[in-house]
Amino acid sequence: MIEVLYFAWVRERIGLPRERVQTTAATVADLVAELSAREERYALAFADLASLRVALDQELSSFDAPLAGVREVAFFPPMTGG
Amino acid sequence: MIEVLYFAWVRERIGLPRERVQTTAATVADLVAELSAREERYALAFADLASLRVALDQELSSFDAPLAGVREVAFFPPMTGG
Amino acid sequence: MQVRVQSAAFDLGTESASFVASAAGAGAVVTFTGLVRDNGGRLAAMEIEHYPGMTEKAIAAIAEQAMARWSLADALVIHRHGRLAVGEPIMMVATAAPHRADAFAAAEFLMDYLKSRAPFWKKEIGADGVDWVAAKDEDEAALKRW
Amino acid sequence: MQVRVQSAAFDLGTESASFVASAAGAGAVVTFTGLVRDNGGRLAAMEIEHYPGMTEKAIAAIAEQAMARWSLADALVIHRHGRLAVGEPIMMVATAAPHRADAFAAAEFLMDYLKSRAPFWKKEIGADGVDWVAAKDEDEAALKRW
Repeated sequence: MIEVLYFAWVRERIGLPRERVQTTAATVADLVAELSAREERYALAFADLASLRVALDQELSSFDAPLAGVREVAFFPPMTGG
Repeated sequence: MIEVLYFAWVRERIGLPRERVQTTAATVADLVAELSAREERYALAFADLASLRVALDQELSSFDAPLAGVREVAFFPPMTGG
Repeated sequence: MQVRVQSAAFDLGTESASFVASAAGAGAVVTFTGLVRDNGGRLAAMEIEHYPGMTEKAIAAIAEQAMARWSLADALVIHRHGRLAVGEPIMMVATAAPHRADAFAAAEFLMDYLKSRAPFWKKEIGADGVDWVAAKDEDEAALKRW
Repeated sequence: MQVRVQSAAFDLGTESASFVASAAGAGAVVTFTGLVRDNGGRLAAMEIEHYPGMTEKAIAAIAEQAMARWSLADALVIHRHGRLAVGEPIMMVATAAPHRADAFAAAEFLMDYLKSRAPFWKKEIGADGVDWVAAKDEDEAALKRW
């Protein structure tokens, strides 16, 4: 089980701030493919990966990173702090 | 008659903050030569022109600038504001 | 080094005064404050979402990098989240250093990293509707100078 | 644009707060404050001489250049003269702009010019004696970037 978090317009498109996901995905990209296959709203949220960022256990990472040992995955658009 | 002002260590070496000077000097350099010829303390203060700056009527200028029409000349070391 | 992530408003004057008081011995203090701009009267409010947990960690890591890279006596980062009215302060950074070049460079570095690497997302609530602020290419490009 | 040359102390907190309050609409405010450093405990006080009349004109000219060169909502320069104790503020600049790059650049420009082009001379009164502070080559060199 992995905790998946969504922020900003990703959260709005998917309609959830977080959920627990049962998955055997090896990488972030595999997880994205699994979620996108679930429902249209996921497919829409993940349509353009170039406009998304991912954090694994609260550290910025990349879509080809392995998920082994990861407890928390977060998807969000590029950050706009400051 | 010209008003001549001295600041920082130039003032300390000459021993005066300001004085009125009767001069027919054509340029700042001519005025420096006149003053230096007066007394040792002036000669000492003006010994190294590279370590001095000059302002004419409160605008930074240079030693070869003409004095025609100038009412106030100030001599001082490089500024250390901020 | 102090990092605060909060929804409460803060006062630049109060924060600056206490930062300077604690930075005794430093010759140079730089502060940056970001305020909600009214965008020509079209903005009603700003809403800032963040990623609790990651936000504090990311900012602390950025501030530690700044402390390691420049000769700083102290650094402060305050960043708000939640709903903010036009004119309110969004965030501030402060740096104290023996020399001005370090204080300026570290403050600009902190700002550049907070813009693009701290997990905040701004939403503008305006007369023309509600919109997530898009990240700017120039903000990403600004990171390249460090 | 405000320029103040004074012997009286000023408070960074109070000045920052009122500057921000008057810079409504600006998104970015940068402040720089210079403090009397204790130089490892060897400094007792600092004495700052200036050229009344020229000082105000030179600073106003520098600030006008900054206003013309960057997109600024406002700028403030305060510079003290007379005898200052260790830890006291010597001077401050503040800039307000729509964007942070302009606010930072203008504040650094103002500092670089105040260092070498405003008629102030600092004297350090310390345990080892009394000395005029020498101008630094790096401060003169800093002007070349503008």
